[in-house]
Amino acid sequence: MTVRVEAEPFDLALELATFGQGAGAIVTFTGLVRDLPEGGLVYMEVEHYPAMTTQALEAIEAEARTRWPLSDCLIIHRFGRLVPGAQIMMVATAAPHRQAAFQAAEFLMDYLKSRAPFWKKEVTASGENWVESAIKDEDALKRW
Amino acid sequence: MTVRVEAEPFDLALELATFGQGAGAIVTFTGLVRDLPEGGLVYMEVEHYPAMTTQALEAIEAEARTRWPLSDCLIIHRFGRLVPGAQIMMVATAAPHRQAAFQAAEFLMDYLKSRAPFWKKEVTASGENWVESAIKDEDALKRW
Amino acid sequence: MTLDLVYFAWVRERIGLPKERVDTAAVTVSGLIDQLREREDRYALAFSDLDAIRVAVDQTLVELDAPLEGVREVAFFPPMTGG
Amino acid sequence: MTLDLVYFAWVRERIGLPKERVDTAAVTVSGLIDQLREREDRYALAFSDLDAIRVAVDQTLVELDAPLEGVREVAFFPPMTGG
Repeated sequence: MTVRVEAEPFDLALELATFGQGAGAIVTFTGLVRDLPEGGLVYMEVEHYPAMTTQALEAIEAEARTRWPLSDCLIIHRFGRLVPGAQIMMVATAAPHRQAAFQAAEFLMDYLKSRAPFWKKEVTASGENWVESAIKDEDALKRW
Repeated sequence: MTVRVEAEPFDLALELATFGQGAGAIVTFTGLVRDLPEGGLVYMEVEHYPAMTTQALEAIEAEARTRWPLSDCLIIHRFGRLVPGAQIMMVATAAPHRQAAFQAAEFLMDYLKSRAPFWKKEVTASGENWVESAIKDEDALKRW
Repeated sequence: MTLDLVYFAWVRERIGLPKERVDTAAVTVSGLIDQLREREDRYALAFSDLDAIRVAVDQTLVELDAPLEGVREVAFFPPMTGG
Repeated sequence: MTLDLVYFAWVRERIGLPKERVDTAAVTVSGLIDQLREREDRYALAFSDLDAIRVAVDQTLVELDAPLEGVREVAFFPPMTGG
């Protein structure tokens, strides 16, 4: 069970090499920086609240583990300047069966989207824009 | 968009190295051979129907692509003798947003569980047992 | 009509063959199964519970009442357990 | 009471500071926000729409009416956009 908040890129293969041994099902989610619909994204700046971030992610992970029989769980979230195509974050879940692994991964994503202290700013040649939270992201929590 | 049916192990890292470029969200599912609850699994034998398997998987993948805006999609399923801990299969989906990537991956899994021509036999020191399909696997199709 | 029959998993094991060629006058998959059942006990055993039998004609899943006209290959197997 | 205040994202940019220490007699987060709004326009701007403000006290998310007794650090920021 691991939570990491870091500036460096992560290596999904390396993270999974020893992940979830003995499990029947492993689900991973990787979030990547997309260019803007109109193009022109120079980079995305991910800011976080260092004193709070790790414990917030650990709380979300602990909640997932009370709900599903996870044999392993991993959350990595990056911060700093991330160019288009770069990894932003990943979660991985390991469970005996696919339903638990899928549901736990979706739960982790829904919660860290709206409950972990990260903020994203899009920087283009012509200016900056803080990404606004989506109402659907808040609504996504209601299903759990 | 790739479907592969093969005896050899796959390398998740290698498969993902060029997967889903330009997407915002990538989901992977990996299925692994678990030991029996009472232990003692020597190997699992995965049998398939070669003339049908690839086209059945391609049909499932094509259906997923009509339902979600997938920029990339991968299905690999192994056959033959697989020891405990070995990979059985994987799917990967790439989409602009996480909901589509998760739903498409779950859809692929639900359908290939009950609609792709694979059968599993568990072999122990004391005998053999064909894995029975679970009613819940058939029920899982009803949500789509 | 001559058909190629293929069997998988415990259907194959019960019948004792992975495939065979048969001549049949059956019009549907069900009729073909009735014909096979009458051949030998091993076929009767393999087809004793039709709820546990799945069928593909020319590599496409069909129901038991599917017609055989124009079909070349019929596959019989238990419910699939992929993934 | 002395509190450490920390600001993130556009709250930080509008106020122009990442953190500061304030003395307050406020009993709740809301009272503290009222006090800050009266200090300068940049605070009034940052806190002009409280629906867009989230608060953590001592690194735990709370509602705006949360009490400040025993609190050391209060963080103000927009709705989070992780993942």
